[in-house]
Amino acid sequence: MSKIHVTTTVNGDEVEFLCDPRETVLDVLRDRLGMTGTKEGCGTGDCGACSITLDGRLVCSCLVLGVEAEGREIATVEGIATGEDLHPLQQKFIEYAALQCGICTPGILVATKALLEKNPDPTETEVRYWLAGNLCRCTGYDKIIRAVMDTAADMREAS
Amino acid sequence: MALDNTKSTGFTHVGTTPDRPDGVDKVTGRARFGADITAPGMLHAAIVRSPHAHARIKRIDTSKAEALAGVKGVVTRADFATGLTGENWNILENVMAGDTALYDGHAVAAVAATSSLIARDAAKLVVVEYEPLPHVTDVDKAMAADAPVIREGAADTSVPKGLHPNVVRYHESGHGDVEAGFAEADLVVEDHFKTEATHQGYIEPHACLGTLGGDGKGELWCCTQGHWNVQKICAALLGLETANLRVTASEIGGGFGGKTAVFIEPVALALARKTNKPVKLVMPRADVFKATGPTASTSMDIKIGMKKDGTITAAQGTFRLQGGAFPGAPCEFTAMCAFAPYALKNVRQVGYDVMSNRPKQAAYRAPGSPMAAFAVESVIDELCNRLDLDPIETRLKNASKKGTKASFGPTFDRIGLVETLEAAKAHPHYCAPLKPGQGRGISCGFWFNHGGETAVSLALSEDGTAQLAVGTPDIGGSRASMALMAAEELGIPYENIRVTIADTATLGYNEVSHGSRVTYASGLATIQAARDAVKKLCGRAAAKWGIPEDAVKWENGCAVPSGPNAGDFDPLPIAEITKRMGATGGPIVGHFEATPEGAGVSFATHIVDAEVDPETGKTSVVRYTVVQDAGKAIHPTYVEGQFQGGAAQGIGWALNEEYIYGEDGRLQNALFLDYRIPVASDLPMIDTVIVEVPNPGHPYGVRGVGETSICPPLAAIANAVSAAAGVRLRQLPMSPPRILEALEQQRNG
Amino acid sequence: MQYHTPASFEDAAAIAAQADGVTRFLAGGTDVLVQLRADIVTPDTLIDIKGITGTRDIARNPDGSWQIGIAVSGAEMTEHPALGRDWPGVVEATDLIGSTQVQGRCTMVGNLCNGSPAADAVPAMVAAGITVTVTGPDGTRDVAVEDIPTGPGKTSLAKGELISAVHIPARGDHGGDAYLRFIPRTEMDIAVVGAAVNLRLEGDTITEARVSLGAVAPTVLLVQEAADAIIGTTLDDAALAALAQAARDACKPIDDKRGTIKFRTHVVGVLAQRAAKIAYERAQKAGK
Amino acid sequence: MVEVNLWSGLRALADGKDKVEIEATTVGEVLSGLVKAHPGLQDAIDAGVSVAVDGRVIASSLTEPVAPDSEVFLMQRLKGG
Repeated sequence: MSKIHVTTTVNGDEVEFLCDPRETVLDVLRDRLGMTGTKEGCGTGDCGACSITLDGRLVCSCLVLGVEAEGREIATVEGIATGEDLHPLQQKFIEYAALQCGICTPGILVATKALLEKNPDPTETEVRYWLAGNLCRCTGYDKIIRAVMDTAADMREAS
Repeated sequence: MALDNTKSTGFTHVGTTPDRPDGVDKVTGRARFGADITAPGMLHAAIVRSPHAHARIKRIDTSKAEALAGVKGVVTRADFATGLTGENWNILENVMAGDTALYDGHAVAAVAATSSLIARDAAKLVVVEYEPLPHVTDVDKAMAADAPVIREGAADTSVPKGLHPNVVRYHESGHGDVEAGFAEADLVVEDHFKTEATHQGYIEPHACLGTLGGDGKGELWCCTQGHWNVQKICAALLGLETANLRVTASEIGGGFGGKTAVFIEPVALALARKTNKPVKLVMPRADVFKATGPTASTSMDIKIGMKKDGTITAAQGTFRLQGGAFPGAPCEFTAMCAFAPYALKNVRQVGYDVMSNRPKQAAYRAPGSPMAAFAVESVIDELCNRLDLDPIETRLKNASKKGTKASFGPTFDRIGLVETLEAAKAHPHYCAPLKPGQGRGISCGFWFNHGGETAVSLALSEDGTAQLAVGTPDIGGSRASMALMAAEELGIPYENIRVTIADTATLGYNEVSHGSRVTYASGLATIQAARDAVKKLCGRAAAKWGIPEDAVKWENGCAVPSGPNAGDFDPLPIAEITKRMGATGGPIVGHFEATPEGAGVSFATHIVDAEVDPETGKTSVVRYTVVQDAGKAIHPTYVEGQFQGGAAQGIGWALNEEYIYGEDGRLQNALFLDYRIPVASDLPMIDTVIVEVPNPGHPYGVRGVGETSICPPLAAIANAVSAAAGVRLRQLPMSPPRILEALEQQRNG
Repeated sequence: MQYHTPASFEDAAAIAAQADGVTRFLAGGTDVLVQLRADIVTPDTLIDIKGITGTRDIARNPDGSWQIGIAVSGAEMTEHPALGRDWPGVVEATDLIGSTQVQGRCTMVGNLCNGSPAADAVPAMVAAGITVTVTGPDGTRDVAVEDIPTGPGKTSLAKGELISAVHIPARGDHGGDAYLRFIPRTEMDIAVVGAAVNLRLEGDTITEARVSLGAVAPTVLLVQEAADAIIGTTLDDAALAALAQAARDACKPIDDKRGTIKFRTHVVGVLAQRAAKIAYERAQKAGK
Repeated sequence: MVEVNLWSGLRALADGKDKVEIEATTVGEVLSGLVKAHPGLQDAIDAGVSVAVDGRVIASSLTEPVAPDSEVFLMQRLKGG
């Protein structure tokens, strides 16, 4: 099966890969680029564990083909921290126990970072609906929502 | 075991809430879960599954698949061990079908290829010729005289004569005279209840990577709740020597009981053996729903008698559990948990384990207990309503306490049910005003908890830090709890303890992370191992000082003379001892290898407010409070997390989650799209109250907390719906069509 | 699977016309990729059309009507305040498709061409009177949205044809639209029932109305009887009752894993009433 | 002698009794004594049992002590999720 050459940007770095047109960005990230921080929970866009941003827009990487990434900018969980410095959301998630098993955490962090960039002062309801596509089976969401609300407040104060 | 030296107050570390040791890994994407493991030259595998609910497998033709470029091997049942018996045979039969496919999604063959796309393509080229057989998926229908027989001879000796061959186990227990008790009652309520199967719904699909050479030596990496169990079962299913298979647990993306079982690991190993290459196998989500353990579905009859003052005079329950095409539905737990919250003179419970053409049920958080609580607590609510009694006062009046003869037989030691009820009664939620259309429900719940085989090792480093190796996979932050307990005993900072989940080659056998046992049993083991290390540290100090070992005690991370008579020496810090340990007797390692048997039972009381839209039948949970006895909360934030998570899963079970089978016996909702677990916008904040009634069987009083939290929500929500809409739902899920139907029936009288 | 990125709709149509086997057009991909992954449909030819100029644009014409590019995502529509002021029902309906993540990719046209009777955007599009331009090997034609779906998963598009533009009528004075759906959760479900109402007022009286229902028949329905039930009324209780009855009479639902005939028939009336009230209120506030 | 309480489902396998007197000082002796007295109990015990001694549920350890006045209940083996 013929493969297609793709050049794209992941977390600011230019990368190239060959992929089958049936492969998704999720497949490419995990299997071709070795970036396993982005998780697969369902493969059908129902769980949000594979959330990334594509040209700044929050999407499920399982619902984007690898070939569609040509010339685009991808951001994943691996790019959230700056070197050793965690993003305030990452710090707050640890502090608030906003994760138990941690499998949904990369997707939720990518999604909430996108939310706070768009809306620095969301209501609890807005956070809950924004994250409705990120399934978490462990926490009941309580501590996740609190961590996001509190991070947003801290970031507003800091800016 | 003797628990001298117990401690309930004056903690330095226990009860604080530091960041978890694996926190940074988990928020940066660095943590390696099951599907994140790779090996050079590895192949990818895909499993061929039956599209039939029940069918004889007449022929499997793998030639086309094998001919596809990139395919390196295909396995069927012929590639596994023969001559297995008992549960090992059941597991093998479930992992790879023999001559009959027993449910939609039953594995029949597997393919390994150079890429996952090729493996998937090849799986479609495996030709399986089936002869469909009659099927049954409903528990009541599976017990009926005309039901197709799933497998003759599967019943054990517990089953009374005359029952259908699909009834494979039977439980009966209780005490007193229930008929006499019902005769004493002022009101007897008897009702029938049904619950559908639900899935544990962990977000991480099962995944593993295995190698297995012709020398019979293998390695396996997988996401599991217990890798020693995986080792044992894989060795049996593949005919290996157990010690020759080393299993390492990856990080685990949720389990809730569903990853206590083995599904794909033996398949990956069989393919690895056949191809002589590492084989990675990751389950697609649809396969997770179709072929890994949902919980049992149930059909239940409950009868309870009560006096006008609220005293329960007798209780009786019949619990029929469908657990798929194999024995194992936890009918005895359903029966034994059902009436455990209440001190009853007369009680009788009967359980049936029933086979059907569904996947083999697996444990799910307090297996069997939530369904029982749904039925029993609904009937108690109904009695309270009709007798105009307060639901908490009534439960308090009948509550089990220390000295109560439990419904399942023994006498309770110290337990915390009364304390949870009192705390619920005192909580502002219980008397908060409700809006029109809203109703409040409460329910109690019970789970036994478990100890189990446990081995840990605590090795001190030269700089006085400690490496703690435990064998129970960390599913919700247990590394933090272990480190807190080790820090407490060693008197060193929490950060100085590195906790690792060791592989099967490193420690003795550890039972799976189940039964809410990790903080209890691995915690107890950690404390004892630390005490063992401390004893050795004190010995080194004693030798240095030239005084007897028992003249040295351990305080704040230092050896000190035990009293003025022991001598006058400056405190000797841990790092001073470990720095010279090589020259003073060798490495210092604390151990624990035993089976702790003092897991304390746990009770909870939940309060929930629900709102029902009378025009659409849709229920919203608007306020939720969990009150539960934790014995002693080691890391209170993580205890709260267990309370909240159990409540959320219970809410899903109550309102939306269910296995939906078509007339053809095929599962219709094997995606998260239609297997509807709660999403963030479905839930309110979940308030928690941690009650601490110490467990006499743990040095700090810990009771497991992971499971009890899922027991009360089903009934609590049913009771809230009843209060909000005036209709009682006796079948789960309480879906909008069912509620609307109930409302209509009520209107029509 | 062959993957193509044509530069024009004409090229796309030509590729599709000449292709053998199963062809799918790719814009947002939120249905195409799910079907690919779930082994429901594996296309032999996949034609990615979002590189075509103009497909990401939202434009208001001088007459107040709108042209929406076929690859405009739900999120982009929601972020367009003027579009949302004119056609809140259409925008909200599109916004109900899937999660935030799906919103980043899904399109109205994809929702339409997937052919699901439960598609959230489609009843609102039908009620709004939206038309689409279809480009094929023999040129273009304009088609009303309600004429595109012909059954579950089926459309009236011929081989080689694809939708190349979406036209939303001018809102005009004193108009309002709304779409509501019923799902068991608060998000992430497929509609069990959907109802869209678009109407115009003169004073307090409804002078024009279109009522469209989703998930209650093999295709999304445009129900004239339901519109007639409220035209000429002030949406009083009698009109609302007649609306609900007309909606219930028009629907031909099935029993499936998501709902029952009885439930859908009842709830479609409830939602038609609730959507009509919202549309009416919006029309009252719309002014001009 | 220790009085061992059986769950009532076992009565049929223990000659109709739900209490059996066994000479035993450990959980292991309780179980072996039961099988000796009532061989019909072998399968049920092999299938996995826990023994509650004075309210404490012993899931596995055969070495746990049992006193003559201990309250002893046989239960089906506990596990969990």
